[in-house]
Amino acid sequence: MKLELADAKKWIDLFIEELKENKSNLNELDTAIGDGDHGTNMDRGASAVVESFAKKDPENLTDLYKATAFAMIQKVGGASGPLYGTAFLDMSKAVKEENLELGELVQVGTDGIKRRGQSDVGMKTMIDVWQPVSDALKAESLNQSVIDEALSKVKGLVATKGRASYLEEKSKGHIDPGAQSSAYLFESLIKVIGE
Amino acid sequence: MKLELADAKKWIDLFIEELKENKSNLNELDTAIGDGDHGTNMDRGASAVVESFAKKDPENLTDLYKATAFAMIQKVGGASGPLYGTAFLDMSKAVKEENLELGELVQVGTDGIKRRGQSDVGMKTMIDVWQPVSDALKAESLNQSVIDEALSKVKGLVATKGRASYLEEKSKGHIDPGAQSSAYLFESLIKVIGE
Amino acid sequence: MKKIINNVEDIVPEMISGLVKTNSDLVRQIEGTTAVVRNDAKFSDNKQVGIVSGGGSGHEPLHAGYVGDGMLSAAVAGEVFTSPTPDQIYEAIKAVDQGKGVLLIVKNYSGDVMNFDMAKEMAEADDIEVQSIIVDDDIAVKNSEFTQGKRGVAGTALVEKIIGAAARSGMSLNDLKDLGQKVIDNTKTIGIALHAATVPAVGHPGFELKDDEIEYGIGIHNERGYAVEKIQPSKELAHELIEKILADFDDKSGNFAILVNGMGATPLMEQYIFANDVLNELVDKKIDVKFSKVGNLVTSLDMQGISLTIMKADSSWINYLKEPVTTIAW
Amino acid sequence: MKKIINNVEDIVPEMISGLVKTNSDLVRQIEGTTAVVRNDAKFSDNKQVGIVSGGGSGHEPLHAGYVGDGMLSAAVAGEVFTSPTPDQIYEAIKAVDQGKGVLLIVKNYSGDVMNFDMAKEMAEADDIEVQSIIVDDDIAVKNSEFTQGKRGVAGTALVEKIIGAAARSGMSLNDLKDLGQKVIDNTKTIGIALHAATVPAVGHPGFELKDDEIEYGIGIHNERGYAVEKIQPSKELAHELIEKILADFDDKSGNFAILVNGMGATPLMEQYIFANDVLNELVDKKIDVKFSKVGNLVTSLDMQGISLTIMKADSSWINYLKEPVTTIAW
Ligand SMILES: Nc1ncnc2c1ncn2[C@@H]1O[C@H](COP(=O)(O)OP(=O)(O)O)[C@@H](O)[C@H]1O
Ligand SMILES: Nc1ncnc2c1ncn2[C@@H]1O[C@H](COP(=O)(O)OP(=O)(O)O)[C@@H](O)[C@H]1O
Ligand SMILES: [Mg+2]
Ligand SMILES: [Mg+2]
Ligand SMILES: [Mg+2]
Ligand SMILES: [Mg+2]
Repeated sequence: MKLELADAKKWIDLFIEELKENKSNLNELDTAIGDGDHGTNMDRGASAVVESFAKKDPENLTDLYKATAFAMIQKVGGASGPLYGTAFLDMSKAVKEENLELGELVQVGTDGIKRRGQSDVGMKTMIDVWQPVSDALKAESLNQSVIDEALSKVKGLVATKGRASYLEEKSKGHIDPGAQSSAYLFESLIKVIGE
Repeated sequence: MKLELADAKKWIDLFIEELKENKSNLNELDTAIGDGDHGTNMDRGASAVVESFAKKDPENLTDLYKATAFAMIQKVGGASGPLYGTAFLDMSKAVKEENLELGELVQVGTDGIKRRGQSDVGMKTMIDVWQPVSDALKAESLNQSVIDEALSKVKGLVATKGRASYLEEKSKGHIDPGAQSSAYLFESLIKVIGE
Repeated sequence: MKKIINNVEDIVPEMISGLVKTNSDLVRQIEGTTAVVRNDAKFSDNKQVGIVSGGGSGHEPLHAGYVGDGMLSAAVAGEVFTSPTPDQIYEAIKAVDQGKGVLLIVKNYSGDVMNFDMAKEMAEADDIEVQSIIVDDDIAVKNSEFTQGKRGVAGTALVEKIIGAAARSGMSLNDLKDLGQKVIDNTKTIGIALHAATVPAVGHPGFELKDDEIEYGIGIHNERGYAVEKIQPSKELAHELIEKILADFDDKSGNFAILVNGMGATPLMEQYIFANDVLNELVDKKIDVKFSKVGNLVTSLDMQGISLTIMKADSSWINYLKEPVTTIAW
Repeated sequence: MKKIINNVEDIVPEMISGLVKTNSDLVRQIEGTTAVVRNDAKFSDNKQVGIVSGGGSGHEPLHAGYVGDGMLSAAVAGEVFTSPTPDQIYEAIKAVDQGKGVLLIVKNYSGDVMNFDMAKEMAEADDIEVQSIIVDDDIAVKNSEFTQGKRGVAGTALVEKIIGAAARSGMSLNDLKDLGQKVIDNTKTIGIALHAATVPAVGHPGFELKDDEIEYGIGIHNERGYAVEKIQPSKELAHELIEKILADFDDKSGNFAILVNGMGATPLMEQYIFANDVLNELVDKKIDVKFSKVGNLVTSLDMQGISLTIMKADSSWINYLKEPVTTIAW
């Protein structure tokens, strides 16, 4: 399946809402194994996306993902800004020629994160949500339990990238904040496309 | 009456003992209306006097008071170092020619403090013990109640010299630490000469 | 939490504004950013490789305090403990490029590395030659496949000093990058905390220590360290840190430089006492210290604590460290 | 109490030893004292009036951090919060006299005044010409017959800077004394505390403030101030202090200099935010600030707080303030 502009816009809008609602939750997760700002960072990005859309309504998918990317890149900072920013920027570039299948599209975003973060699955980062979601979308089988499972797997991992990695073994038993914000992203997607 | 060397030495020794015993008491008094170090300061001076006597036993009254003065000046610092130091230095100079009457001698010390501190009675300082003691000695009537009365008067005063003066009205109701250490000095004297 | 601030969201712009207003002869702010650039006369007189650093705020005087003749050309301030964004770094790169390229000095945190990387890509698209070095002097974290790698901490100030002096002397971009990497490889730091920092947006200390406890091996963002232990006399603390750091140097001959760094709320008095103990022990160990520096150079908000940096230094580095600079805070 | 120290009695000698060891190109210690004297080459090259300051320790970098070309010739450190003794001051006077006399810069505390006075008498007996000026910039204490007079606080650093620069330029002892008195008369400071300092020998903070309280008008030895109130945003704090200080200046035209001073445990971040608010309000009030300085210049151990100094300054004073110096900490 492919997302058309209206639905894609709805997806991002819902994500923004989730980020605003869960700011302190994400901060708490980041306090446990990071530096306590992931909620604040993503909230700043969310506000920037809203502002960007208000200034100029995206006219096509490229615009939509690009505006999202730029807002994240320019306002989030930290690790998550360039990571989400790169994911959406690469997705924006990918849909310039033709609208991709959702699974392909999210895989492009996932690959962008891997490239930017020099990281891969199993390192207890947002990738551990993005990759299984990409796979499920490609198999047209994305549902809540895919996300839940991904999160519970993440919880058991020892971090080897990002701030949480300094804690080594002690990072186990905590949900990675970037994985959680990514879970909000794809839960928003499910709300748009159904399970 | 006049003090001979042995008794004068006993006087200073007893004073030293009092200072060592009452270090934290003097610090407490100074914490209330000053900066909390009068006990530590006088204790440092006391140790210096002991050291000086150990190095060279004073051979006459001039030596005795001078050694006491130098130890105070060189080791106490703060306000009390120059004040006690000047008092004993002036007393040392005064007995160089002839041994003075005790009342005269202590008045010389008191005047030294007034000159050095540019202060006088009624300012809630050590002078409010030294002056009444000088007067009593001159009248051959020094006893514990002279000292007790002086201290209780001091308590009621508002400080206009020294650190306690920054507290203005709030300095009332506290014993001035320098007045208290001076009380120890003259209680030691009473132990030597009797009431 | 008691802090002298207005709104939490305005901390960084207000801080930068205060810094620039009180030092307008030295630095200026790039409009629309929290990047600070050299504003002194010598900047345009002496064309050199631009040196840009930056990172999350809360480590003052790092980095803006080190902008000036002989040190940084520009510094980019992110939110508290959060890397600045690429567009701000990009503006700083553009502002200091004098046709000889720009070197980025980046502390090893994923956010910093990625944001500076993106800025580098943006500047390269403008045909500006950009290189970067990653400072990772904190040996409390072991560099292994299991972590992000060692963190960049107080040693960063020494790297900025050496690179800044070398750049002023006319060294080329590539040589500066090589020099920077060599300096970083020979710079090792370890820190202790007596009390954690309070991030303004969080409102309480990052972790709790008992009234007689210290934490060994902390980072500059309230990252916890490798051990919590009873506080010891300064001599013993110095001994512990020296042993840990020297174990990491194979060759203990030659010249060394040290930095005793206060974490923000530790009085200079304690820093000098600690420095005295460090130097006494290094003399005993026949380590030849040719340069030493003491002060709040790389802080962590109001953290109470101290870090020790030891650098095995070429004699030219010692000279670079000693050269006078015109900055707010070196 | 958690402090990075060894024995409480050794704090001052160990601190001075650390400071001298890490800055041996700038300063040396006079044997048997805790006095620190210039050790740079220019000291013997340029004969000038010697400038000696000092006082109790715990205010670092004051005074030893300001010894160097263009500022102090020597600094004498007493025990924590306790005036140094006359013999130490006397040694410092002798060490810096170059035949042109010596000016003593003394903070207005009875101990300091008396000990410096005795040292002056000792030096005069050696035929050294000595004058002194008494800094009393703290307007939180009213100078009246009911007190010792105003205290000497953060403004002391500005006085030392101006007098040091003037002395370097060859000004005579008597002119320096006159200049110093004029500067002092035009320098006004007021400070606030968020948390009191802990004197090492005492072991607990000098007074307690609640988690939302600050104290206005504190001194630099834990002396309490004129009011305890709820903490306000930085803007309001700046407003309160500015109003108090400006009320003390009759003439608000001409040039001004300001100093925003951290009390020891207050991060630079907060100091710059506060400085930003101060300068914004002074612009609104059309006060023409020609020089500003921000930092931990005159501290009170680990006190958390800040002070504001405003000086109405002749234009020559502004130049003296801006002249470069070679000291550890200016
Ligand atoms: N190298 C990396 N690759 C992939 N994801 C990463 C990497 N580094 C960090 N992250 C993600 O970023 C999240 C942290 O984001 P955030 O707290 O906003 O930034 P910072 O760590 O700079 O404070 C982590 O939870 C993790 O999911
Ligand atoms: N100007 C003065 N004249 C007389 N006595 C004074 C004067 N200033 C201070 N004192 C005495 O000194 C005492 C304080 O001594 P101390 O605590 O040792 O010094 P400091 O005040 O420097 O800490 C006061 O209690 C008071 O008795
Ligand atoms: Mg984070
Ligand atoms: Mg006292
Ligand atoms: Mg962060
Ligand atoms: Mg004292």
